[in-house]
Amino acid sequence: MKIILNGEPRDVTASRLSDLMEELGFAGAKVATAVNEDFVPAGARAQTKLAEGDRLEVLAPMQGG
Amino acid sequence: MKIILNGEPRDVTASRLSDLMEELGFAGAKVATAVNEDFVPAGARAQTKLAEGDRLEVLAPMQGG
Amino acid sequence: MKIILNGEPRDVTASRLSDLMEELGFAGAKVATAVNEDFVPAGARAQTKLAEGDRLEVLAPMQGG
Amino acid sequence: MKIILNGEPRDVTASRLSDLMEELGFAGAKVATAVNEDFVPAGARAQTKLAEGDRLEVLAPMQGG
Amino acid sequence: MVMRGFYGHTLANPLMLGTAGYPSPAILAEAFRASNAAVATVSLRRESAGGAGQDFWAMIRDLGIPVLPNTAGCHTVKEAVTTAHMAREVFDTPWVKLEVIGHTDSLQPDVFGLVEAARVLTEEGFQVFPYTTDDLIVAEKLLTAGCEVLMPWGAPIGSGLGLNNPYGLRAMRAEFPDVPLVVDAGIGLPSHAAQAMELGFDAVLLNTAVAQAGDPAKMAKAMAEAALAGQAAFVADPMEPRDMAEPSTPVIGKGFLE
Amino acid sequence: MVMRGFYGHTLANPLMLGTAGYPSPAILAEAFRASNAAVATVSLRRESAGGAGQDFWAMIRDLGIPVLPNTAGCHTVKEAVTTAHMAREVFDTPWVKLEVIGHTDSLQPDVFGLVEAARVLTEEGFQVFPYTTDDLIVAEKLLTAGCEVLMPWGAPIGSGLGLNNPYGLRAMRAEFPDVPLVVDAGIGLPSHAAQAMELGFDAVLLNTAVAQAGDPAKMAKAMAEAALAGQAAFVADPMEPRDMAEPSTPVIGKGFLE
Amino acid sequence: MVMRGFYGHTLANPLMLGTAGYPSPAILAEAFRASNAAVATVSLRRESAGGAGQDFWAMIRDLGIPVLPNTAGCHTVKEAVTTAHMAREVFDTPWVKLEVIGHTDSLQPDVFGLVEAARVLTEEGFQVFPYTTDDLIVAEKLLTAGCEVLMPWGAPIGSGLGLNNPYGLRAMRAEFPDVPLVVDAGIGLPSHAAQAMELGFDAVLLNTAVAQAGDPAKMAKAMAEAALAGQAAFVADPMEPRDMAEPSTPVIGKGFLE
Amino acid sequence: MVMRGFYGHTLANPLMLGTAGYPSPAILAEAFRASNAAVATVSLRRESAGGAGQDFWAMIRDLGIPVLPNTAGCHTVKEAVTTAHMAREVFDTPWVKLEVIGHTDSLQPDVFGLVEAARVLTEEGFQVFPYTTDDLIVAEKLLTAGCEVLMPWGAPIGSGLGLNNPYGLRAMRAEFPDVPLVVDAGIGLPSHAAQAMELGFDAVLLNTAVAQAGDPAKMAKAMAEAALAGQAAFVADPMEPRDMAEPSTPVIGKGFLE
Repeated sequence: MKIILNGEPRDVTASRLSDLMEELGFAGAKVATAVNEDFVPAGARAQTKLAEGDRLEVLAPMQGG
Repeated sequence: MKIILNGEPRDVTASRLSDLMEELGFAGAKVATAVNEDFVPAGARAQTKLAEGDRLEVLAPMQGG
Repeated sequence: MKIILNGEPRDVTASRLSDLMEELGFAGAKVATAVNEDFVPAGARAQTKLAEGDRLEVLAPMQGG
Repeated sequence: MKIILNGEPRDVTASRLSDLMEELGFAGAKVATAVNEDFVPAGARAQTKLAEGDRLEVLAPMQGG
Repeated sequence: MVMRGFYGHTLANPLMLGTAGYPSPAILAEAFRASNAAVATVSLRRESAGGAGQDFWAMIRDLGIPVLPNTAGCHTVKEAVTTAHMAREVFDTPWVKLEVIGHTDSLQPDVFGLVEAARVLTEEGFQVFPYTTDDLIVAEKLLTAGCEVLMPWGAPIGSGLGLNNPYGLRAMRAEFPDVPLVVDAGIGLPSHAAQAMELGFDAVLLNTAVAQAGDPAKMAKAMAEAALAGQAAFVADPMEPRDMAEPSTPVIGKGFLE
Repeated sequence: MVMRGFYGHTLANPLMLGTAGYPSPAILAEAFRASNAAVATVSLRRESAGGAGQDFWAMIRDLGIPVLPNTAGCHTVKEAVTTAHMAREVFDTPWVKLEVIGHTDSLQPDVFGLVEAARVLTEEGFQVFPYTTDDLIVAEKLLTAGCEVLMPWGAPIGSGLGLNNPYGLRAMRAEFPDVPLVVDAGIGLPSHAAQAMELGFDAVLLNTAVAQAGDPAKMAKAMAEAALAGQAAFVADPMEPRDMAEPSTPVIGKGFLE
Repeated sequence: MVMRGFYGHTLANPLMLGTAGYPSPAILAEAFRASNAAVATVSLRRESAGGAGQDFWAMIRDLGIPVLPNTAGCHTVKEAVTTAHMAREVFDTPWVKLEVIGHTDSLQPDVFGLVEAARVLTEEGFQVFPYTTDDLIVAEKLLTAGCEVLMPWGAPIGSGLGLNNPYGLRAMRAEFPDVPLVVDAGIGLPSHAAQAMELGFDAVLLNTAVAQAGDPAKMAKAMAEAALAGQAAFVADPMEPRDMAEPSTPVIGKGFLE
Repeated sequence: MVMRGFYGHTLANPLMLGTAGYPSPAILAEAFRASNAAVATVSLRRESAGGAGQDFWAMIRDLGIPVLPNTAGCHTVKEAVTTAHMAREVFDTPWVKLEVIGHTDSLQPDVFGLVEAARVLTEEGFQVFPYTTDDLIVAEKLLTAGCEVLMPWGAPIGSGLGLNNPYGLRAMRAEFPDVPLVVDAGIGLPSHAAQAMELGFDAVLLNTAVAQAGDPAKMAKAMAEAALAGQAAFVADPMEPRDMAEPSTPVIGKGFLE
């Protein structure tokens, strides 16, 4: 299905967020996730299913002032 | 009855605000009135009755920055 | 003879400063004169003779801060 | 004889500055001397004689900004 | 030059003058005449038995200029709103200098209460002159609330310190090119008033510096003239300051005399 | 207020205005009329064949105000003295704005040459207006040399930076209470002119800020008004600035409405 | 000296340093080592395929100091709150430098959104470091909302202008004697950092002035030393400035030599 | 970085510290140890019967750093020259901090006497450290007279006002890129010392701000660290201040969360 990953359209297979993170290569990465602008804690990824067109944000540590 | 006029206790006779203003010597004065912290327009003074202990503010033009 | 007028070489005929001022078209002009860096008052121009190579400054009122 | 030592009148015996310094208890002290407002180097004290009323300054290291 | 109107009213000159703390009513009146101030700020206070307020009002009315009633000393929205209503009835004007004081010492405005009170009063038909800070976001909210004028402080009321943060005032001018801006509070000297106008402000509002001067009338006039001078300078397009000096007398043509 | 005379001459107003660098003679004349400047500074330059200086002089003469010839660009005592003599003959005045420039970039005065030239010129009957710094010892020597006026710079000529060291100027005012003091150079805005006068100075001398403004006449007028305003404020005895704010509207008698 | 704790944490030194805009990660690390900064501010950004964020994190973790995640660029309460939650999970800290930006150019905080977001986050167990202005009423509301630290700006982020309004910061220090105060943003030079600490502040937070210096590590160290020096001066009870001079070398005992 | 030598001597650090007005000799010594000051200024005064000067000297000698004798309080060339000679004999150094005071209140140097005394002393083999103003022409004459160091005041001695005219000091630095420059007098806080060094100066000389602090040793150390920080910042090539703010956290890659 098609989702929006960090603002870019993306074809993905997995619908469960935890699987999707694997699929996207973020397994074990130091990142936080939000689906449709709501924070999804790491512990809740397994119970979180994405649907066509959902917006997924995967954020990582970056420089800041 | 006893009311509070501009912060000071005061014995008054009239209960209707318009009469009270007369009694207090404010007839025709350039003043605005508030009863129990609510503004009472001049036009509404005739329909406004005060009760024992009511707080009446009679404010007039004064210097300001 | 050759003199230096306001920094420029100049061929002139008259040697007496008063005559020279005539010759240079400064007659009656609101100007002050200096010869070889010394002030020559208007009243002294008649007695002042210039020699070959002398430096004559003719200064007039100009804008200033 | 009477001299002025550092601004104060003082009765002294010795007239040679080197002896006078001894007499005044400045022998070997870290001080510089001036007689009548002129600097007298340490080396010249032996040849320097003071007369009645001379002004002797004996200056030592002191705090400064 | 853009003459920015104050709710459609064009100021006769860029000085708004307070009426508090003068040595005498006569001197107050003299200060207003001397300065030709465009607006007089006033307040409401408890009327005395003697009717002191009535005499004061007669004197102010004789000044023949628009009055701008304030809500000085109000610390809550309700108090400020009620005071504004009473002032509108007494002074018969939709104008109100809205003060919602948040800090008793510095008399710094409570920008939260200020925006809320501005919204309420605007809805009730008032024309609000908010006494605010140089906060651009607060300013934006005041405009959204319906204010068509902004009056940031220069320094705390009565301090006479001048413009504590010219940078912030300059930023405000740049951000709101179409909004009439008034430096309200802090001005202690004519040079402060001139500086505010040189920044492109539309007026200055002051009181203490005039009322407490040795000669209030003379100071009032000086403030008005300085404000006008600063305004004229802004319009006249001043030179850019230069870090390196330049001769103002052209050296070309200088005589050789050494 | 003490009106300090300039060699017995009382200024019509506290503005001395330069005549250099205006867009046109017409605009120059307009600037003088608009500002009612009390003095016009001028210089001497090499006369052209066309007699440009004659036209300039006619225009200046028509201003009908005292002229103050300068020795701008002179770097030595001899040059300055000779220039002063030529100026006295041409302009028929004992006044001279004495400049002995020590630094080509900043046009900072050479205070050594300045004092010497001031001494020479005073002995020769000139009335010297020395362009100097805020150095109190130099000032003392200039007075001893016979100067009866001091003109310290506010900032480098043509910089428009204002008063770089108000402390020094304030100290100068305090040190020489009876000497007419003029801030000469550096003033870029009316607020600068007002500030100088608020310090108790007797006049300001400026040129570039007016000549290079988009509207020189408007700026000239603004400078004059600001200088007058600053002067009036000084006379009116301003309030003392306060570190802690105070309400200017009396809180006593405030209604209880919450 | 009162050592005010930051949510129970005592800073190793009064410098909080940002991690943005360095020429290279190596130089960033060097700047932190050189300055011994007590805290590193960080942010969250979209992770790239390459996992740039992972490398960045490894480098920051190696600094071995507490990280303070910010909500930079957030313009709404919801956005800031969500970002804070994500940051807490990633960085495993209750600390958050709360930025709710109200103005895109000046990056001035939206004090309305800021207070609301601070309330929400405090209730959710965060320890909020609010990036705010010097507004005392806003400060009061932030404290009421549960903040135990205040971080007023000195000047706009990235401007390097220093302290635009020292008066306001001084008033803030006086008003909240027990609250840890940090000047966040605007500091461009060590003298600015020292000045902030001389006012009695508890720390400075800066980034651009270090990251964009020619030698970031050297500048970082200079900032830390200046902050410490300013702090020490505040503790050492500085002399009162005097309007008049006083000889430091005693006059008494001076020899008579003329 | 150019390390400009002081007559061939390189300072261990950019702080010269005075020895006057400390609560006790012990505290003085502690202040020097704590600050690691590179130079100690001293004077000559009339020796007492008790030999107070001998004890003072023993204590100073133990500091183990170069001493810079001053001619404090001298108002004439002769007095200053004689004092210098006596100091050279006592302290056994060619160095002399040359003060020729022209004004008793401000302790402003008499630049005329200063240049003359500098010429005389240089010819007699002294290495002169002239206490001067920021006058560029005086500076030029001092260099011509043989001085290889210049020490302009920041503000009057003992005032603690800081740098009254940073513009003048900056111009001095630009004018004499190869001459070691020291801000002498006026410094009251570490931020002042840092600012002087940020301008590119080579050292600061101070006394009162340390001696009269509640904790002189702590203040002395703070001054030294601030001076070093300012020096480092100058070398590190600071960012240019910007009038408009910029984000220090890159917005690119920011998550979309609203």
